[in-house]
Order: sequence, then structure tokens, then C-alpha cells
Amino acid sequence: MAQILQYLANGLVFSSIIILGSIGLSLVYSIADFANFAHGDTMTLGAYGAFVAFGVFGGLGGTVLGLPIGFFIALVVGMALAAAVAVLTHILVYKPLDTDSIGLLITSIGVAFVYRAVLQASFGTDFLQYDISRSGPIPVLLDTLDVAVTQRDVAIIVSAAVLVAGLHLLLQRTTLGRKMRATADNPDLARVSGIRTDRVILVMWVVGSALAAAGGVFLALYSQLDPRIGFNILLVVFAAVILGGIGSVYGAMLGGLLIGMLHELTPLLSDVGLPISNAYAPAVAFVIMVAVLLVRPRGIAGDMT
Amino acid sequence: MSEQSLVSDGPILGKDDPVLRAEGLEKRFGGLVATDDASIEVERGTITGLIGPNGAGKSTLFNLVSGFYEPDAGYVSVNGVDVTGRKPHQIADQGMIRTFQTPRKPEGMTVREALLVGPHNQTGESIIPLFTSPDTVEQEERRSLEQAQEMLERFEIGDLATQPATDLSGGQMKLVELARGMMAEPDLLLLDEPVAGVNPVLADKLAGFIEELNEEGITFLIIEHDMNFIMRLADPIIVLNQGSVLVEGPPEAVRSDERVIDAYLGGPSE
Amino acid sequence: MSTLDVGTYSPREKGVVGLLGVLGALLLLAVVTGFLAPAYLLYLVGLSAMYMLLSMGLNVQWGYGGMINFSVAAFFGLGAYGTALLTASGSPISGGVSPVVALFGGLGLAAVLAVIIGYPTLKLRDDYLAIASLGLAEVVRIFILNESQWTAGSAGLTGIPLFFSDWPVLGDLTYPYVFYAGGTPVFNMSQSVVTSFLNVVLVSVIVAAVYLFLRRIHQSPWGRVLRTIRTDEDLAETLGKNTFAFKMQAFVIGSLIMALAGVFYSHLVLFVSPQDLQPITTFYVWVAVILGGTGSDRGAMLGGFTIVAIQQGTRFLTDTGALPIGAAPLRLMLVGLLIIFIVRLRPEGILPPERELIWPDSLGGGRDE
Amino acid sequence: MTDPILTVDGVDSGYGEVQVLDDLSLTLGEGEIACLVGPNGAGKSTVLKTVFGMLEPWTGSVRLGDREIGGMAPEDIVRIGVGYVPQTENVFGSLTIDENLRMGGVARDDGLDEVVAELYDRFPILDDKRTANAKTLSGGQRQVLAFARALVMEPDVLLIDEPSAGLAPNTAKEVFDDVETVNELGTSILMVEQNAREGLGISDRGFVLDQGTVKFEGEADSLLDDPEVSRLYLGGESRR
Amino acid sequence: SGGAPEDGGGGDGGDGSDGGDGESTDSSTDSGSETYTIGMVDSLSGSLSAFGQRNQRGKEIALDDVNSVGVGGGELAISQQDDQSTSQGGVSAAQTLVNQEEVPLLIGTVGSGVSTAIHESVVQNTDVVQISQNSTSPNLTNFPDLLRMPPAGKAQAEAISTLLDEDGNESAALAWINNDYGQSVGEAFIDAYDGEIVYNEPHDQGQSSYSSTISSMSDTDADAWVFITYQPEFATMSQEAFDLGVTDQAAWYGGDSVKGPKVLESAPEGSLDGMKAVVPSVPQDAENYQAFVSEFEERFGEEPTSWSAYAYDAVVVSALAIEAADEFTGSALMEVVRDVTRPEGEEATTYEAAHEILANGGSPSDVDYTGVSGPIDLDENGDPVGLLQVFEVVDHAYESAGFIEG
Ligand SMILES: Nc1ncnc2c1ncn2[C@@H]1O[C@H](COP(=O)(O)OP(=O)(O)OP(=O)(O)O)[C@@H](O)[C@H]1O
Ligand SMILES: Nc1ncnc2c1ncn2[C@@H]1O[C@H](COP(=O)(O)OP(=O)(O)OP(=O)(O)O)[C@@H](O)[C@H]1O
Ligand SMILES: [Mg+2]
Ligand SMILES: [Mg+2]
Repeated sequence: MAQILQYLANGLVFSSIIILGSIGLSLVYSIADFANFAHGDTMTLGAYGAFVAFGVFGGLGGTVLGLPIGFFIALVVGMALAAAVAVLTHILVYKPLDTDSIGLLITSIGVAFVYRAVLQASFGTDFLQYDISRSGPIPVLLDTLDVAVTQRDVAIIVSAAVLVAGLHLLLQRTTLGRKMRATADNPDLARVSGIRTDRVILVMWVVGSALAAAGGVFLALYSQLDPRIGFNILLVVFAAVILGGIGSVYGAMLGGLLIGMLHELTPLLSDVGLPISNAYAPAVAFVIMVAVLLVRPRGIAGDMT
Repeated sequence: MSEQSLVSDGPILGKDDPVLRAEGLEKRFGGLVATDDASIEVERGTITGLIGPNGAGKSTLFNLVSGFYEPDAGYVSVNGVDVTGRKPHQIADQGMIRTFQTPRKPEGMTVREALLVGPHNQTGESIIPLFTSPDTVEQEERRSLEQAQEMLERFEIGDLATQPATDLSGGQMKLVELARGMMAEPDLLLLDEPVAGVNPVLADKLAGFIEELNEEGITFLIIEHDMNFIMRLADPIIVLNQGSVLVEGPPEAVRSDERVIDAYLGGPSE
Repeated sequence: MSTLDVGTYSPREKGVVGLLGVLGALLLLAVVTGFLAPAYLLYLVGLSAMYMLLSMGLNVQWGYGGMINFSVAAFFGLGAYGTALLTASGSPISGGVSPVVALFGGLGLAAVLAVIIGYPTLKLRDDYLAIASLGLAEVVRIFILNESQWTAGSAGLTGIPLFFSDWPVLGDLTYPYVFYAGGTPVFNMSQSVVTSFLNVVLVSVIVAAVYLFLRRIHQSPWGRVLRTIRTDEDLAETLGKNTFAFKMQAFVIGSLIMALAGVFYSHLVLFVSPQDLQPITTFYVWVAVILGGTGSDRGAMLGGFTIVAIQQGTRFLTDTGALPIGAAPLRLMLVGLLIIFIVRLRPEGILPPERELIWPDSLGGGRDE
Repeated sequence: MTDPILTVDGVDSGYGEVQVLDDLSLTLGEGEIACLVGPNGAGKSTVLKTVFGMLEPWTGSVRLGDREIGGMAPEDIVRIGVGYVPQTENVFGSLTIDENLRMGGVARDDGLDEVVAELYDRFPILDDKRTANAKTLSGGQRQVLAFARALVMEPDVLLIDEPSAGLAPNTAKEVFDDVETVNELGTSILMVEQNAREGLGISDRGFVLDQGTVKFEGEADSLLDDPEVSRLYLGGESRR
Repeated sequence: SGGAPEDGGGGDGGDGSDGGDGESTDSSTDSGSETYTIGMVDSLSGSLSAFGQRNQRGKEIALDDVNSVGVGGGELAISQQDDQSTSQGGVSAAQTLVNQEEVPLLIGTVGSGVSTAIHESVVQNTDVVQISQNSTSPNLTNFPDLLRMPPAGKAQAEAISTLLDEDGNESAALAWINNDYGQSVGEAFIDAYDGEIVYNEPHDQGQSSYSSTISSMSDTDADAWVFITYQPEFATMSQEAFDLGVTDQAAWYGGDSVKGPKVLESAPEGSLDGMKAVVPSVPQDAENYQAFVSEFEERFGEEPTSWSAYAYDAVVVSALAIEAADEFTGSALMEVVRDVTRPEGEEATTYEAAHEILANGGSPSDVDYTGVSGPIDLDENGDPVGLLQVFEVVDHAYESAGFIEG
């Protein structure tokens, strides 16, 4: 029982990281209408931005959930940096393009290479870490439930939950969100209605990339920082977004949860008489994903909003 | 049709030789019942009209009989074959082709190419004959091309034949949609508002064209709000209201039926 | 259609063709002047041809039929593994089979998998198909990686023979191969030149055959139905076209062409490992198809060439120390920038498809193909 | 004719390289309804798109009152009191009816709730479906929504492309009545109609477009009575 | 670095026209004389690029050390290509170097699979010597003409197994990275180990989370946990283990990559105490290694890893082979390359010392180059003898616990 709980806890943490990556992607996906392959590298960019900023602010005292205040400042800096870079990229690269969504997708692969090249040239290829000490499992949970969860894990889960809720409110409850959805739906009609779609798209890049950066920072916090972390997790993040249903924030969340859980729960399969090696964990996740898509061809959240 | 009598309450069923028979079709979207126990029969050789207020369920009925929606209840047969629950292409194979109310615009094709997709069961649609009997393919292709050009001329868009099929005006797209359906030469052609947005002068000519095709043996089921057009062409006319058939009968009788005026035609304008 | 006739050219295409001519001449000049070694050039030609095949295969699926297939690497890998498992001396299951026979082994494997992957996924649309196919491709890779009793696992397969190794004459050449004219040696070719040359001949035949095959099916009513499916599957369905069957045919044909590229790769590189199934190959092939011009067979070929030119051309950047950036990131950045610039300059690809594709000769005497 | 509120003067326009409008001029008087009729592909929709900034005029000028608006962005044109109902793709399919209406009012500073409530009163067909996604609407319901969306701004000038297409006779009548009502409340209207007799019937003036130029123009009634216009462009009788 | 190499062979190295008389500088220009260009394939991008970066540093120092003394009366230049950590990339890189630039000697590369691919498709049957700087898979032993600097992982695996036995561990949980290196070393360990293997699972490189691996290992009650993996992966795992509170559950052992400066840096203080790692190494107090370390630290501000040392030695051994060979061709180099490393001759611990023996008329076998990575001593399979060192983490620092001869 404790063992299952532990796997579930691991799954929840890992899912949260995927969710952090996927909601930003989902936003860009639905509004700019293309699969942005530079999203992973935007995550990495944000993580490096925060890394540099942490070097400056890291010393600030006080901790929240085991993380120094300076970390949160660095997080914001990373998010701002990623947003600024994305806006610049939009203006220099995407906006002048006259192409369809697949053309944009291919362009974004080029953009991803450029980001990664810059990071690799500036920071090298070896891995780095935020200099934040680890505190180990929270004693209360370990004693009562026999489940090891760290404060850092809690921080990741809480951040994911807050950002998902925030984005949901933004999209569903604010005029800006409705404008975003209208622009995604039919950009021409949006302009006809008086929506300044240029601005909406800029805001979308700001929000989407800042979310990506947040995902990247927590990812780096969870494991480590190297120029490929974002790219390495990108496919999983895409899987989450598409499995959830393109353009749905809740979908992205559900997709992320499902994929993260599946990934972490594979070892349990052997307990139910399916001795499937860990090596097949990604395969199992993919097969289940395809199975889900067969039942719901438009993703879990398919026709919901 | 010989029937000169009054309109019938509900559908007239039990026709001699129906191409299409739909019985008790029901389709719900969440709480909304779009069609509710709708039954119709389309007699071979007729031009049958289908009218009714906006949202009455006419397009939904087309979607049900052509296999795009799965009915929640009911039964559909085409040429005597039960096609309930079959895929759209299987139903088309039975000899029934439909057009869409909102025209479909194929990208990356010219207007005449878009028409060439219409003909059914082309030899060149299988790969092997492309290599074993290229001559047959060529002849068929030549014939279809001529037919397409002729069709476009009739629709007064002959000069658009080699334009991209996406660069058209709203009305022109409707015309292409209609022409493509006709290229298929089915037993029964379902047209969903074929002349909405089409210039009235041209619409008159098209009515003539449809009559010609009808004489050549194609049966039509047409949804249309243009009273001139539908009254001229169709007999009988079926009136759908709130998801089920309100009345059916000859055009003049339907036009003067109180219930139809109430639900659909509206009172005399001021 | 019996010759490699490339039809008529638009002015824009003439520009591209002219550019290619110039490029070809330059390459030839580079070889003649000793600037480019023949063996290396031949390797590059072989590699380009391989990418051409991959892009043509993907073009059948995406360009004709709009299927977003992200499992290119899997079919490539299956072709490669199919032939390698049958021919390689290091094969755990068989080995020693003649490459000509093994060719069909590779294709057979790919065809079976195409149906297995296609059956569930082709019902999905757009990006959903993309991720499902990518997922299943990963399953294939993970399987090959882990089932080492059949596949040799991560160690990969060594000892793959050259394609012509068991042919009379070609298999018996001795090296360095000296070509005599009237008793005096004219050529003295190392093994790498000869084998590369034979590989290039082989792959040229394959590419030409595939191109001619595709050209015909693309211009046919079959191709037209696929193009209809590409923009509007419902429309094709209402017109009585069995869209699933059409898509499946295109998927299998495309996959077979990709597998062909894999078979060729095996006998070119003589080593295959699960790494060759990494999704990165898939992305490069996608880039090739889009850069070349979605829906255009010629474009796909050109795209295959372009991607190799970008990948390998940037190898000649050397770290001069003048820039504050190492050669590897510089190269990565250049590849990225080149992709961006090509899409910017040619949003529809370098050689976009013809505006209209109609079975040749059926337009009457007016237009000749 | 009243003072012109909208003037199109010697405009050439089209798509990419393809020219559609050829030295086209027309004016809409303040407080008028004017109706554009003509064969399919004549360029009627193109006129509206050019006026509304969806296309940039190649030559010539488009003026609102005295102000040049040729080439201005649609989102800015909305803000100076012009509304537009496109012929196709004129609703946000993935937004609810309510959201569609609210999107029509993004450029409003206040009073959105009141206007929307009023529109629901006027179009009960929409009231029933407030929370339904617009893509689930029937063809006719969609047309009504598109029309209502443009009314949210309470524009001074309204451009409508085929408001009655796909509408049942009774609904079409209602919409035409509404066009008249809106007009009476002070909005000048430029309308394209294939339902030409009905359209001209409620209009003050009419323009017959063919091949990108105005072939006939004049009082709506005089066009209706002109036998040549009737034969070439209007067809036999009223279509409803 | 790398530098724009002037092709000493004039582009026709195939017939080795002018390689042999490199010592005569009379005809050459006064400044440069002969430049000997060899190739190097390295993982500069892709999943193994962290290794590549370390290699680059070792190579740079080596090149300076060689050229400050000179080779064959001239200079050594290295033309370099990136393999992108994939076999396709590696083959293309090697093609460029071997067939276009016609280098007679190729250093390359990191990944064992990639090295094999290069050997099979480019190097075999040609007149080129290949020396892998980093590949440790036992499979490479099957290709005698594929030389390498690090010892085969088999020795390492056996050494780990011996350690486990010595420490009295009766059962082990084994986690290995799912590639040629991990699989083959893992298999070698299983073969060697007498105790019970209660967990034996691969994990993929470059994942964001390995907690399922760690959790599964902790579900067993193995006495020892054995990690055959890379540095970043191990760093993640050790942190996750700490987060799960299971670091003390078993004794930890690992192969080469679990020892590295970054591992300790990122692990919480004390969490890894007691872990033992078997690492190919030289005696840390050896003078040449010390010199290497201080040079390295001065230039790059961090300690070298053994991978940098292998790259360093790959370059030095290549230079010595050039110095010793009759001509600058693959076959001539192949003839001497083993000899300069073998124990028959006089031990030389620096390039300078070894060069001096050769320059004074010594034959190749008069030299026994003992590099910064160890004795080397390439055997008939192209494998070095390899010296293994056991480290134990004590007070959050690696302490040497003795040497094992491979
Ligand atoms: N996919 C759907 N989801 C939910 N409701 C739907 C859907 N399709 C149709 N409806 C609803 O079903 C009813 C019938 O729609 P239908 O399109 O059949 O009307 P119609 O008779 O064709 O009207 P029109 O003449 O305006 O085209 C409408 O109220 C519509 O909103
Ligand atoms: N997006 C487009 N790209 C290129 N050409 C177009 C485009 N839209 C329309 N056209 C062409 O421009 C011409 C005028 O089109 P327009 O839409 O203005 O016609 P219309 O008078 O509104 O016709 P309808 O009554 O059919 O709506 C037509 O010949 C059409 O083919
Ligand atoms: Mg309808
Ligand atoms: Mg129009």
C-alpha cells in the first residue's frame, strides 16, 4: 500500500513537471495554430535565465517550501527572459512568414536549433545545478503515510496547480482570454470584430513562453540543467498536449497527469502479473496513449473547452 | 405524381419505389433533440423538396441518412439496402450522393480538378490499372474532363476551370459544390440549399438543368429556402419542423397550408 | 514517360533547375580539381539519394494524403534491420542471405508494420495521428533496443555485406581496382571509390524507379482522391471514396519507400543500431519535404538533397577562433538559420507542386506533358 | 441623396495579382440603405472587404465622411463606427453564442451587457442557445448570429454580406425587418443581396455590379422596374 | 584550437608520397615545415556532448604539449568533426575526414555504438588507424584494428563484482543505461558476480526523472545497488534517492561515470558517503597526472575527469606513432602505434620524454609511453591494459581505496 502510494506520489511530481511544460505549449498551439518545436528549448532558456539570476539573487534570505526567496526572483527573471526572447522571435521570425501551420512547425525546429546553439555556446554542454540544498523527505508524511515527498516536490505540485488554475481563469473568465480564443478560432473575424490580434498574439507569446520557462526552471530544479533538458522532455510534453486535446488547458493537464503517472507506475505492472521491464515504460505509456486516442480521437478533453 | 389531394399530416409512406427510405430517425445532441422520429421516403424519379424553419433538423436529417451521424434510433435504406450505421462511402456506393450546405473547398486543386473527384468508381482510382491499362484511365479521364468543362459552362464559371478552387466567391463555391455532386451521376442526389447565395438569374437556369437531369433518371432530394426555386421544381414537398415531418404534399397545397405558413413562410409581409 | 522526363518547367522552376545545374557543375569541377575527393562525393550522393527516398516516401503520406506521419525513422529502421538481420554475419537470427533476397525481407517487414501501425492510427486526424505514430515508432525502437536475442540490442548489427557482394563480377573485384586501357593503367580506384560508385548506381536506379512510379500514381485519379482527402476527408467520403483504404494504400506505399531507403542505408553504412531509429531522422525528413515543397515529388527529391547539403555542408565550418562560438554550436545555429531562411524565402517550398495534376494526355492535343 | 457617409472612389482592388474591382465608385448616403446586387463573382463581397480594410485598395480612395479609410486595419475601422458581417466564416465556431456576441463588443467601452440583452430579445433563436458552441448551430441560426454580432457595436455604417442567405422565409423577413429597424435607428447600411428583389425592396438605392464595375445604379425602385436589369440580374419574381 | 589545418599530405595521402621524409626540414619554409593532420571525431553536440566537451579540453592541452616539442620535425594538426552523438552523424563525420581530408589516423569517438559504426562503414579495409578516445564497450574488443584509450568495461565490471564480494554483499540491484556501454558492462557484471541479482533493469539516457528506477530498487532488499550509467543520470538518481530517503538502504557501487566532480557537487552533503566507484585511472600522485591536473585546472577552472585524460592520451599516442613511423600512412602508423605504448621499452611519462627517445634514434619498442590515464599498453585487440582505481566517498569527497590492474 505504502509502495503504491509512493509510486503515485512520484507520478504526481513528474506529472506536474510535464503539466508545467504542456500548458504553455497548449496555449501557443491553439492560438498561433502550430506545434511549436522550440517550446522545449524555450523551457531550457528560461531555466538558464533563472540560473544566471539565481547567481545574483540566490543569497536573499528566507525560504518558502524549502526554496530560498532568491529562487523565486530568479524564476521570475527566467520567465521574463523567455517571454522577451519569444516576443523577439515572433517579431523577427514568425510574423513576417507567409506560411501554413506545418511551415511554422518546421521554422520552429530552426528556432529551437538557434536557441540551443546559443545556450550551448554560452554555457557549454555539461550539466549545472541550482545551488539549493536538498532537505530530504518531509518527516510527517514519511512517518504517517510512509511516503517520501520533499518540500521541493510540494513546491512543484503547487506551482503546477496554481499556473493551471491561473491560465484557466485567464482564458475562460477574462476578456483577454476570450480574445485569445477568438483569435485562435478565426483571426480574420477577430479583426473584423475589433480585436487587435497582433497584440493578442504578443500576449499569447508572453504568457506561453513565461509558462514554458516556469516549466523549465522546475524541471532543472528537479533534475539538473543542461542545454538539452527541454528538448529531451519535449516529446512527452507534446504527447500530453495532444492526448489531452489540442488547445484545452484542462486537456493538457489531464494528458500530463496520465502520461506522468503511466511513466512512473510501470514498475507496478509486475505486481499485477504483467512483468514488463522498466525499459518498456515509455512504450507502455505510448501504447496506452494510442489506445486512449482510439476511444477519443480528439483527445481526452476533445470537444470540451 | 398524380396526387392532387390535400397535404398529408406527417410523411407519406409506403411509396411504390422509394430510392431512399428513412424511418423513425432520432438524433440527440445532449439535451437537444435535432430530429425526432423523422420518417421520409423519396420516390424514384421525383424531385422531392425538403423545407422547414432554420434549425428544424433538415441538415441533420441529411447527415443521418448519408452516414455522417449515427442515429440514436431509426433505420435508413437506399435502393432497398439497409444502410443504417454504414460509413458514408458505403452509402454513396449504394447510389446516393450528397452536397454540403457550407461548401467544401479543396486546397491545392483547380476548379476542374475539384470536379473530377466527383465521378464514382473511376478505373484510375486503383493503382494497378494505372500500370496495366493506362489507356482506359486516359479515356475515362478525357471523358470526365469534357463533362466537367460542360458542367462549368452551364454554371457560368467555365472561365474559372483552371483557377485554384479556393479562390472563389461565396456563390461560386456553392456552384462548384453542386457541379461536383452532379458529376457523380448517382441514383439519388441530396442537395443542401444548392442555390443559397446564387444569383437568381443563374438559379433559374440551374432549375432547368436539374429538371433535365431528373428526366435523364436522377432522383433529387433538395433542401432549399428559395421558394421560387423549390416550388418550381419539387413535387412533393416535405416540411420538417422541430425535428419531425409536419406535412407532405404537392407544392401549391403545401404553400397554402396554415401550419406551414405559421412555422415557416411567415405571414404576408407588411 | 519512359525516360526520366521531368515535364515542363515554370520560370520559377527553371531558376531552381538552373541553380542545380550550376551546383552540379561546381561539384564536378571540385572533383576534377581534386578539391573534393571522389569517394567522399559519392558518399554524399548516396546519402542524398537516401534522403530523397525518405522524403519521397513521406511526401506520399503527407504531401498527397495529408497524413502527419511521425514514424519515418521506424520504417527506415525496419528496412535497415530487415536486410541487416538477414544478411549480416553478426545477425542473431539468420544472416548470410543474399542482399537481393533480403531487400524483400526489409520491405516485407515494413509493409507488415505499416498495416499494424496504420490500422489504428489512420483513423485519427492531423496532429493526433502525428503523436500516435510517433509513439508507435518509439515502441518499435524500444523493442529493437531491448529484445537483443533477436536484434542484437544496443550493440547493433555488424558484418553486413555490400549489396553487390554476392554478384558475379561485381562481388569479385579486387582492390585497389586498376582499370587498364591497352595495357596501361588508367584508373586506380580504391575500394571505397568502387563500392561507393556501385552504391550510387544502385540507389540511382531505385530513386529513378520510385520517382517514375510516383509520378504516375500522383497524376492519376488515385492521387486526386488523396489530395481531396488531404483537405477534406468528409468530402471524399460523401463522394463514395473509401478514404481509409486510400490512406492505407498511401501509407503502405510511403512506408515501403522509406524502408527502401533503410535497406540501402544498411548496405551503405554496413552497421545498424537502434540509434538509427531515433526520432531525429524523422524531423530531418520532415524538414526536407517542407523545404522541397509539400506535395511535389520533385520538391521532395530536392528537399532530400537540400537537407544533406545543409547537414554536411556546414561540416566545413572550422573553428577559426574568430567567433566567440565553437564549431558545433555554430553549425547547429547555421542549420537552424538556414531552415528559417528557406521557409522565409520560399514559404511554399523550393519546388512547390504543380497547380494542377491531371492524367497526362487526357487534356487533348492542346497541352503536352 | 443625403450627404454621403461612405464614398468609394475609383477603386481598383483584388487578391494577390488578380484584379477584381476595376475603377469602382459608389456612395452611400447618410441614413440610407443601399443594396449591391449582381452575378456570382461580380466583386460584391470584394467591395465590402476593400471598404473594411480586409483588402487594401490598389488605387483610389475609400472615405468615411471626410476621412480616408482605405487601407486602414479592420480593427481600427470598427472603432470609428463601421460594422461588417462577412459572407462566410462569420461566427467563432468554438465560442459560445454569448461569447460570440461579446466578441462583437470588444471595442465598446460600456453598456455591453445591455446591448447583448437587447439582442437576445430581438433574436429569440439565439436566446435559446446562449451557451451552445456556435459550430453546433444550423446554417440559418449562424447567419442570425453573425448579423447580431455586428450590431453589438451599434455602428454608424453597417456592411452586410448576404444577410438572408440560408434563411427560411419567415426568418429572412425578420432579418430584413431588423435591417430596416437598425436603419431607422440611424445606421447607414450597405448590403449585398442575392435575394435581389427583397433586398432592393427595403433599400433606398441600388447598385448593379458586374465584372468589378458598377453597371447600373439608381433609386432602388427604379432598378426594380427596369426590365433590362430584371432580366439580366434579378430573375423572374421575388424568391420568397 | 583545432585550427585550420594545412593538409600535409597534399590531398593524396593515399599513396603517402611525402609523409616519410618529414624529418628533413630543408625544403620546407623556415617557420612551419611539415604539418601532420590527423582527424578527430568527437561528440560536440547531442546526448554525449558533455563527454565531448571534456575531450576537447584534454585534446587542447595535448596538442599544445605535442607542438611545443614538435612531431616528425613538424607540427601536429587535428581536423575535427562532430558526430552529433549518433551513428549517422559519426559516419558522415568520419567520411569527411577519411575520404575527403584523407587523414591516415582518426581519433574517434565517444559512444561505443558510434565508434563501431565508424569502424564498420568507413575505416575497415582502408589505410586508416582508428583510436577511440572514450568507448568502453567490451564489444569493441572484437575489432582488433579499432584501438582505444580507456580499458574495456569488462575489467571494471569484474572489479565491481569483486568489491561487492569483498564487502560481503549477497545480493545486488543493478541499474544500467540502455546503450551499448551500459548493456555490455552490465552483462559482464552479471557474469562475474556470484551473489544474487535481485533487480536488473535498463534506463534511458536523458530522462527527466528516474524515480521509478530508484523506487523499484528500493522495493528490493538488495544489499548493494550497482549503477552502470552516466554522470548526469547518476546525479539525478542520487538526488532522487535522497529525496525518497533511501540513500542508506544499501551499499552503493558504480562504474566510471558515477565518479565525477559534478556528482558530489550536486548531491546533498554526506548523502553519498560510503559509495564505492571503480574508475579507470592512474595513480593520482603520479607526476604527469598531477601536472595534467594543474594545467587543466588553470585553464578551465575545474578538475579533469578520466575522459579528458583519455582524449589527452589519444592525441599523444597518435603523435608518438607519427614520430615513430616511417611514413605518414595508416599502415605505417598501425605498425608502430601499439609498440610505443607497450611495456617493452623505457617508460616515458610525458610526450617530451617519449619523443626524446625516438628522436635519439630509438625504435618504437624502445618507448613505453605511460600516459596521464595510465600505462595504456595496447594489446593485440587494441585494448589498453587499463589501471582501475577504487574510490570511496568519505566525508563527501572521493578517497582512493587502492588500485586494480585491469
Ligand atoms: N453537432 C451538433 N451539436 C449540437 N447541436 C446541433 C449539432 N448539429 C445541429 N445541431 C442543432 O440541431 C438543430 C437542427 O440543426 P440543422 O442543422 O439540422 O437545421 P436545419 O434544418 O438544417 O437548419 P437551416 O435551415 O438553418 O440550415 C439546430 O438547433 C442545431 O443547433
Ligand atoms: N480569396 C480569393 N482569392 C482570389 N480570388 C478570389 C478570392 N475570393 C474571390 N475571388 C475572386 O474574385 C472575384 C469576385 O469575388 P467576390 O467574392 O467579390 O464575388 P461576389 O460578387 O461577392 O460573388 P458571390 O455573389 O458569389 O458572393 C471572383 O471572380 C472570385 O473568383
Ligand atoms: Mg441546414
Ligand atoms: Mg459574395
